Amino acid sequence: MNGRDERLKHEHIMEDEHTRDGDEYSNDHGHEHGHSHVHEHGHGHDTGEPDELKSRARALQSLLLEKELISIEAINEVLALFETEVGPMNGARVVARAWADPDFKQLLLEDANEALDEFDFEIGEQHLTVVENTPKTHNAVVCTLCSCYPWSILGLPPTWYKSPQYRSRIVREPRTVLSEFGVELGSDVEVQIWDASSEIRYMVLPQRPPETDGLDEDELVEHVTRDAMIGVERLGADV
Amino acid sequence: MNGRDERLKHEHIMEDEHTRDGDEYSNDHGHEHGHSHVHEHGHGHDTGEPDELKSRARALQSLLLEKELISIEAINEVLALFETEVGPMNGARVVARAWADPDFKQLLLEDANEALDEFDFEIGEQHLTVVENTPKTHNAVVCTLCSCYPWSILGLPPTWYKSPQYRSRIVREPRTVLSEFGVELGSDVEVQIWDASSEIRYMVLPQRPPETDGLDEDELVEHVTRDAMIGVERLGADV
Amino acid sequence: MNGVHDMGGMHGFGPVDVDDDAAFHDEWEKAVFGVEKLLRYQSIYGVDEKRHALERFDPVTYLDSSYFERWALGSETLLLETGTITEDELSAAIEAHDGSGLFELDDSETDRDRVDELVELVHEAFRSDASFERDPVEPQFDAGDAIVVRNDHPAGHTRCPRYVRRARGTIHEVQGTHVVPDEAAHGTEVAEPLYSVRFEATELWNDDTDGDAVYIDLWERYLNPADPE
Amino acid sequence: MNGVHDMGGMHGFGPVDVDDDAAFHDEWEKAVFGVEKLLRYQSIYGVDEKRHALERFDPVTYLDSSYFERWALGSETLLLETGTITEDELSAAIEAHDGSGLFELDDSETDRDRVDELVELVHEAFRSDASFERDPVEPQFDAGDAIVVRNDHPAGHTRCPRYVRRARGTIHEVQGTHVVPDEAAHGTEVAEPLYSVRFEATELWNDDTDGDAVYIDLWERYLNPADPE
Repeated sequence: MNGRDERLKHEHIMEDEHTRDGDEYSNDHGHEHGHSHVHEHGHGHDTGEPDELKSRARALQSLLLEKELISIEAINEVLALFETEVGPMNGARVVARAWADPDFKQLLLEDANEALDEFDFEIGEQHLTVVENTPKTHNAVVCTLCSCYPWSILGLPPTWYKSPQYRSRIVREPRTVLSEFGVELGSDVEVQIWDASSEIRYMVLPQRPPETDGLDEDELVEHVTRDAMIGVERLGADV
Repeated sequence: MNGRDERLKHEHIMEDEHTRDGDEYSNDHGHEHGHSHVHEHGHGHDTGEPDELKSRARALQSLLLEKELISIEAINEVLALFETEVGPMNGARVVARAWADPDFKQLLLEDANEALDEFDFEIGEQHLTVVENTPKTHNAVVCTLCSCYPWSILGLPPTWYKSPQYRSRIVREPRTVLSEFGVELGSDVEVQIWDASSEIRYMVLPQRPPETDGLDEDELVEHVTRDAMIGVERLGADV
Repeated sequence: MNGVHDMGGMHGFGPVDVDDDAAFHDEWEKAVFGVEKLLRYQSIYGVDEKRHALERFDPVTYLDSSYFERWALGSETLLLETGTITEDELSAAIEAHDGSGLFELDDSETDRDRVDELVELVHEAFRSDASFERDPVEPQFDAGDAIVVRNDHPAGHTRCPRYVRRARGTIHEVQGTHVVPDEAAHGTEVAEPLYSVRFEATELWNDDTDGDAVYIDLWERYLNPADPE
Repeated sequence: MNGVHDMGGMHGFGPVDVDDDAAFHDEWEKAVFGVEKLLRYQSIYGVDEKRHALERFDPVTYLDSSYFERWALGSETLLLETGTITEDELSAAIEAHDGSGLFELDDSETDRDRVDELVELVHEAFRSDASFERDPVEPQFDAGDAIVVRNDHPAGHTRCPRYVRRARGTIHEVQGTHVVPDEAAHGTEVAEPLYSVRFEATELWNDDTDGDAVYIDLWERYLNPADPE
């Protein structure tokens, strides 16, 4: 109610200032809405103040280490798996095969999990549904309630995907949001948004770009982007 | 999106810390919800840090003074009027007369503004509607969208009335909120909430307490409380 | 707009701090209050523009500021937007300001006639009645009519909160013809019939309520007949 | 709960920061991510409990924290609430902590068998498929059926956002029988038919949309037949 002070409430830790360590952030972008008073979130401002929340989390981690609930080696394994095994290259491979192989494409759209059995992705598989872009349909994925994302096939979500800006707006004004990503859709294209509210994850099968005629699966992979599989980029728009 | 830093965005003022001047607040009340991590708003914490927003507002005031858009004398007149002419004593007088005079009560409930013409309140009159508590009905007033309040008859609203806690909850769980004020209503009492979304203001006419039998209007005034006229206190509950 | 200010029915704010009872906590809040009243009596901006200025704050700023902090930020916004002050003037004032509170400032250079004029505005405001009713427009609904609230989600100002949208209610009373805030907040004056509408609490919240009814004032444009022919 | 996390359709957050593209901004975020995954593979708490822990934050905390800051606060909350750690242990750790990041800490005293066990949990998690489907329950609706979303406002966890409540939609696909998050978040496992439901954008937002349709997965308990007999 009252107050601009910025502290975490916890009975035993009560430091009075903390702002984000500015130098840990690469971007500096305020959120101006065309008026002067906006609450700027702290990207890129080196305030030199301690960040209570971060140091608090670090202390918790040291406790978890002591209790052997975590181990650095195991965490490094997790991170390595997410760096080597998981990422948009998996989704790109799936899309490329669908572009190259009509039977696979049909199976992918009907039962994505069965279609994915063809691949040897070493990932904790999620229940996946793939939705197809066509000349008359554009799909995009969101999770308005938190930030669910098809990580088993696309890796970890970009920060904008997890932002209130994207989460709040893509379901109501998708064309405006897509135009912020540089995608301008004609009024003849139906825009369908998939809000991932259950444990089922959604991925977009982009259109095959016309300039990829004659390419094989390995070559096609190079034409698939993460953003196109989320649905904030449109491939093959002129097909 | 990102950030716990707490700064006002304005192109030319970019100080990096400000928290509430703790000593300006008399109450210290966190908002615990039964879990540890709540964002505490800064009542009563003397952080010793400058409060940018407040000093910014003071600077604006000095500019307005310079431009003769305000004058301290005129502001003191405003404050004096709100201290001397406006306040719950006006509402209490109205309620007392309604308790003492059935004809006045009827007029008050049918056309409060006409009824108020009987009084010589020196106030900028608002359009008022008065709603009556009965043994079977309890009314309470709120403004969920901002904090509209029948100030011409009750003075300035208490801080809790302007709080997100009251604004968010009284329309959905009024009995629970009322119990936080110490009011316990039987299931035979209908609870009606008046959300002041237009320029019409609402005031509750409380029930006359049984112990006021035989008192005249001047004596009755003493039995009327501001909270009863907002509807978070119930007078005459046993009538 | 669907903003965080539209908080009817929200969870998560915790118990009401019933002891935080005062209107003001300090001199700063009184100064903000006095300044705001004086500006409003000069009609620099209207009440709907002021409300919308607050709603336009970043959601964190809105929720993390006190009532009078929002007032202070809101009047600054509108003084800038109306051109009453300029960014340059404001930054110069911030630079030059010595930290003193309003009531400590030297007011002696203020022109006497101007002071009298401002004081007279205050008294005039207290003498006059509120004026938001306009020439009557024939209302589409009568007391007792069943209505359903439109499910509009305008980007601008509105006084139709989310919690009543799509809900069925009954016209409790026709309130006359009032200025429509949705347009007044954006500089246009239009008047329309206004209604007090009663909603059963279970219509608003199904079983997730312990109340019985909510009454709210809604303009005609927010409403459809409950059973359109 | 009607919390600020339920932000579909809200105004006021501004343009999408399309350039803020990275998954992580720094080592701290990676550490939080790794810790969280490890705790989850140990099944100390479930995904629904985790989501609800975040929703229970004070609204300002929720909106004013980054994604990984919410993760860090959420796991702390749940580790305390599950008794996995105590308040005393945590405050002692905070007192004793020297400021070093996770990857700088000395891990050498950790029991080797335990490390192997934790690493194996990671690999096992990557080998296994997600498992949230349960024995089939006969669905009440079929693809093509018209439904209307119930207008419930539960105080606890739900995956039925406000923007679809009361809206009429069409069953796009029956998704099988899935664990209901509304109960799982509070420690009870119940499974129900889950549906992909299509809503026309104008049904959700009247004219205040530039989209065409929204698809969302909704559990059977959120739905009523559109024309109940």
